[in-house]
Amino acid sequence: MKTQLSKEDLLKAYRKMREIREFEDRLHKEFATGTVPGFVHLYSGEEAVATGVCEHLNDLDRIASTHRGHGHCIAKGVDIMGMMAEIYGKKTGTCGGKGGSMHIADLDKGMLGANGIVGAGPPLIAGAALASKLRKDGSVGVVFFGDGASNQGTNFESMNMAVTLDLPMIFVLENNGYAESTSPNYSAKVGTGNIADRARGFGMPAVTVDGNDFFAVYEAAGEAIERARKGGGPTYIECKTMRYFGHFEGDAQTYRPKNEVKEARVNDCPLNRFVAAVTSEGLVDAAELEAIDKDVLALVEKSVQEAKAAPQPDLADLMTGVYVSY
Amino acid sequence: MKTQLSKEDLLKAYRKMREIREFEDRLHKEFATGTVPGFVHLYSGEEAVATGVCEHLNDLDRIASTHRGHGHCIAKGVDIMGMMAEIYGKKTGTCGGKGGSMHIADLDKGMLGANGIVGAGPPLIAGAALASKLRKDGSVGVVFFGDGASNQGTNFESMNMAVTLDLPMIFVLENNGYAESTSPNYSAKVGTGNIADRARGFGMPAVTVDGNDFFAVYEAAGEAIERARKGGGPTYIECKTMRYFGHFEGDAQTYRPKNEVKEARVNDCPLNRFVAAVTSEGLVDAAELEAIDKDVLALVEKSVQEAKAAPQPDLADLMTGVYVSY
Amino acid sequence: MARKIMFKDAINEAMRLEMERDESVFLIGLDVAGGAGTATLDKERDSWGGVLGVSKGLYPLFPDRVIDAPISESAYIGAAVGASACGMRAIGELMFSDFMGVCFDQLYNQAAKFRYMFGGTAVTPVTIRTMIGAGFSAAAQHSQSPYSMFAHVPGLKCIIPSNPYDAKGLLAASIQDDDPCVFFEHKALYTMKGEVPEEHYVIPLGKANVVREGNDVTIVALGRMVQFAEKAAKKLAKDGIECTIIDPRTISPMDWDAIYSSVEKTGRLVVVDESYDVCGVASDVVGHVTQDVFGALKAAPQMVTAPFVPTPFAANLEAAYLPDPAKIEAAVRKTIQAKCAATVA
Amino acid sequence: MARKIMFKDAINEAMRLEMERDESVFLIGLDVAGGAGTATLDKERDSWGGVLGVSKGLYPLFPDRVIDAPISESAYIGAAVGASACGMRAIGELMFSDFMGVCFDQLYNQAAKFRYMFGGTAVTPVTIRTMIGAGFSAAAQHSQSPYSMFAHVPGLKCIIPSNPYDAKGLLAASIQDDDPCVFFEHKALYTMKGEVPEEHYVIPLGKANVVREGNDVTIVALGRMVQFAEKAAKKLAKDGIECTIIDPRTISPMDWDAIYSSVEKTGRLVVVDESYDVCGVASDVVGHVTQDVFGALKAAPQMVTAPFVPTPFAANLEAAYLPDPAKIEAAVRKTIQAKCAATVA
Ligand SMILES: Cc1ncc(C[n+]2csc(CCOP(=O)(O)OP(=O)(O)O)c2C)c(N)n1
Ligand SMILES: Cc1ncc(C[n+]2csc(CCOP(=O)(O)OP(=O)(O)O)c2C)c(N)n1
Ligand SMILES: [Mg+2]
Ligand SMILES: [Mg+2]
Repeated sequence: MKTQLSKEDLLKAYRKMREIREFEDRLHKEFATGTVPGFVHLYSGEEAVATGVCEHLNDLDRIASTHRGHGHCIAKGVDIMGMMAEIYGKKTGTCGGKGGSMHIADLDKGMLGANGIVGAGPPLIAGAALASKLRKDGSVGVVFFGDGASNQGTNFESMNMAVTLDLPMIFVLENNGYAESTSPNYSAKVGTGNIADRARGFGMPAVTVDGNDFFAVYEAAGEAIERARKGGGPTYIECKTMRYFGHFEGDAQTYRPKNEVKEARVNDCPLNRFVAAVTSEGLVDAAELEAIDKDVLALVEKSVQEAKAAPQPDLADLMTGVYVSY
Repeated sequence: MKTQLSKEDLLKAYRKMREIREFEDRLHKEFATGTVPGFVHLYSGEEAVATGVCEHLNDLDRIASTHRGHGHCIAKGVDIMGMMAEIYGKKTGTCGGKGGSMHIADLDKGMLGANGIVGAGPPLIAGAALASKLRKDGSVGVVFFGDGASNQGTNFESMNMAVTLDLPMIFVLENNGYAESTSPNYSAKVGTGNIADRARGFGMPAVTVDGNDFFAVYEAAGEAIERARKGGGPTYIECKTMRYFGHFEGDAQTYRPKNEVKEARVNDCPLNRFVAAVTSEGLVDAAELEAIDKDVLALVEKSVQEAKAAPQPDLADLMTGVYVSY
Repeated sequence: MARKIMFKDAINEAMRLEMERDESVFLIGLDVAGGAGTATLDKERDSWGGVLGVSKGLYPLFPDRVIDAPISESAYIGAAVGASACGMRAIGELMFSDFMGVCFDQLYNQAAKFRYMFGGTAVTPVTIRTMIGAGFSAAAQHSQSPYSMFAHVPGLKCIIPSNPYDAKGLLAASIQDDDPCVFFEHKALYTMKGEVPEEHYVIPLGKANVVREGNDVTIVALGRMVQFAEKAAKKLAKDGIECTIIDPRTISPMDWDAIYSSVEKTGRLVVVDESYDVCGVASDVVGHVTQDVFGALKAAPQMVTAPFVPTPFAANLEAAYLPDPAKIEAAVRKTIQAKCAATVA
Repeated sequence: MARKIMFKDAINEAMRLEMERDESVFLIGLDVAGGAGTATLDKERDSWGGVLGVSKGLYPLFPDRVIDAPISESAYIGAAVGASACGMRAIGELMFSDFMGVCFDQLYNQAAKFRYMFGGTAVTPVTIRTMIGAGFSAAAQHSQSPYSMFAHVPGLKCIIPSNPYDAKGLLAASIQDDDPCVFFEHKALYTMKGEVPEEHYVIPLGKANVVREGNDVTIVALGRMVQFAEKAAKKLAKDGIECTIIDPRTISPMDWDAIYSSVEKTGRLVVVDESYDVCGVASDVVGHVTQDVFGALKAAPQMVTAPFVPTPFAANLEAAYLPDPAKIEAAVRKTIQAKCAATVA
């Protein structure tokens, strides 16, 4: 699979993953200083999932995201400057400061929104996929959701309906081992430990992959998306991964083994694994990757500076954008 | 299995099934005369399911039912006179005439109510089962629901939660081939045709049985209920059966093959099959069953006469029974 | 004289015309074609056409765009929302509005809020059609009119037609409207006949209909209650009491101008709503009128609503539960007899 | 002087005392113990104790009765209802009231209606605890106060405490109450400190608290708005304008006696609610006061509410969105300055 990707593709994928990591790690630091408002859920550690899937998508393809949405946004091509400004609640933000971290959306990019309601995405993407099917435009819908969200009724209903209506829809389960403080070992006792088992019961192909391996995700997603584009219906992809920070910023993470993240950062980091894979096979030069790192660092730095300096929304904005007429 | 049942048990089970059949067939006739108010959904044809399950239950065990609830009520021991009066909207009805066909309940009998909301029962019975578990009283909860209801999010959520919390709960799916006019071949494309497959995906034992065979249902239910009583958690039982009348009274059933019911009544009637099984093996005398038929006919006749003659609720009842205080 | 058709046929016609005019319009719901997965549903013939036959005949015309859903309201109502956020104009049929409780999130947190949360960029032209109303011995879970809960949500529009003509024009307007619309159909009106032009037309959302004009009392009545108000008004007219009847047609947005200017003329107000007064449309209208045109009021406004109890099953209780012309008449008389005891500060 | 503790600790204490007193009381919700299925949750130690730590420490005391649920609100809120219909007294925690849309049916069609539908036989003593309120930059889906939708439902009781003392006493009363209660906790009040006796006590549901007495204007304020009203009242008192502040504490049932008798004294009314006026508590109170004690009104009542838009994220917009003491003060002054233009019929 690796070798099916051009060097350009590899560099592009790496850049996305680095952007996500840098964006989130920086927000973590900024949050600690007390300048970032609201509830912030970071995606660090899960980069291979969003990127491995979204590298197959174009702007006509739709995704729906979650409370932990920054990674999906970046992977789907939402502007980083706008995102950072949005998270700071500024007029220059993607949503003019009215949405914040949990509601970043960019419909032109096919990004139907982060979402504050666990399990809200699957029905919405079923709708996006139904629209594709009716228009016969070959686009697909992808919904990202967590192990916790996998227990929400909306999710099950949408799985069944996607099969029933033969929708071009992909369910991407980000099993990061926790829903807030609760483990899927408790909340989704499927027996095998693979939540994807449930999807097969609904009559849909389902796989479980190493979500920290960009190439594994890329391959599974590619197959599913191709099938969906050709009218082959929905697929469920479970990606086993890990979040590096707390559920939200400020979470003391008392429910976690002490060294879990530390060890994962060393042994199982999706970016490190990507770097090792592509450099060991000589597909990409380490120096090129480092250049990207530098670029991204500068970009994120700039986004924070500009976000901080940007103006707040006008007070008149309070009363606009409710209906099309006001 | 048959032989594990005493003659007394067999006669009791038969009486229940006959009561259900007679009650429903009579309502069908009465409805046609225009004297029965509201939406009425009849259970004729599905008698072996409610009876095969409820013969294992006592008043401490709880069941939740559906819009098609008369059979479950009778099987669980709700008074037939009160039920008929309720369906006629009379003061002497089980609910004083305030509930009607879709809301018959008798909490003392462990009957948590018919329900107008498809899929409302599973969470409620999960609660009943949780109560049993906390009290350690050895009781179980049983939820009946249809093939259509099997697609409701509440149902899936409850299946998962029953596994998670190890609840003494039994899911009884009455797959009668239609949800209003929609077939489960369309709305629940599980592949094998057995909706019970989904339950296994959730990590729960699941079986599919011939729902027109009292003994098959009785056996599967017995096993599941015994396991649940012993702390072995939930089970899913799919019963393939058929409804003999329309979705509701007044349904022209344009979606049904012409002879479907006619043939089933001849070849696959749960009562006929029961009679054949017990008489051919000489367990029960045909005459004893006929005596029951006569009894039941008289009982149902009486229930209709009394229901018709009974007074309407007092107008003052309009404002009572909302809260405990009024 | 124009053709007379039933309320439900007017709704059917509005859907048909919109689907003809605009390829992005589709209908999804339970049994809206009917018979899916059975031998009888072919592309020439639907079966049920919805539980009460409202969409009958549409499936053969638009076999791809009349879609039966599994009983999974969150999924299919949410899909109607999602598809509409992606350029379609979905009509989602929530059979009975009583079922809102299994799918409300997709309407009140998703459809209603997209535009605002996303900084004014989203357009979600979804229409939800759903039945309301008591009077059929359908008891507590199939007789409700929970529109005030929807009206409480900024971002949704709420439409309540009271006759066949309005039903057709308002539904067309809802489907064409770029905001999420919830269209409440009173099941007791389905067989009401009225004049309905065959051609396409729209009735603008947010404009009340003044059904009758009179100088003594303003009656604001919703949906089926409009007929009852008319009966009461006719009776009162015999005693020389002349009522204005306002049918708001949409309760969100509410046409306050029409209501306020009428109350400014009559000084008296009766609101008739078959739902509850508690946090409902009746107290909403009285509350806003009082805040905004207090000086015009000559007497205490009156609310004629269902009492604060679930809908009972028994026919006699249900009749007592519902507002009726006699109750409306009594409320009007009360506003006329009352002397304003307000003292000037 | 009595012990001062925080609002959230008062809630924790009420739950603990009820669980000690009554074996049938249990708590079910998301992460209410916290850490389920992880290595860290043992019977001696919970992890989170709820998303904001409100139930911290209860799991070690009652390991069988503090139950973490999967993220399946319909299932576990429904289970709280079902268990309560079977002799338990469940406390179901719906983390944010904003999430009502995924499980509302189990409350409004099930818990609320059992007793009536079943002819007065059912008893369903379930209590749902849930967070409300804006002010945390939590945006449109985590800042709502949708209690008027619950208040619209006969069969539910709705409780909104405004201080730690009331929180403890009202929650105890809710748990002991035999009807389904929905208990709305304003997240901005969680860290508010106040005097709370250590012993068990209850505050009866349905009784308003008169927070302050004054002869000029009646202010009805809910939850967090009570503090804001007090600030405004203090300011106004300096100008000789004396306000009565009524905290209804429960909005269903509403203590109309307390409100009506105050308005009969003052003749002026301001209602402060951080939710919407449209079909909300504010218009409900104004509507009912006007219908029932119209003669006492000396001026147009005023509503101070959020504008009819979703809760915005940006801090400056959110501040502008919320009612505040200045807006309350202005509304009070408006009722004072207004001359009653009502003419006697
Ligand atoms: C309907 C609903 N219920 C509960 C919550 C609160 N909540 C937000 S995120 C979360 C955990 C989600 O876990 P998971 O789906 O595994 O996603 P992760 O946070 O691990 O990415 C919960 C319970 C919510 N936002 N919406
Ligand atoms: C939430 C909800 N959605 C839809 C309905 C309307 N409805 C009532 S019964 C029914 C079909 C149920 O089919 P199934 O579960 O197979 O039960 P059956 O009627 O076959 O016994 C439908 C759609 C409802 N009552 N509640
Ligand atoms: Mg997770
Ligand atoms: Mg069925």
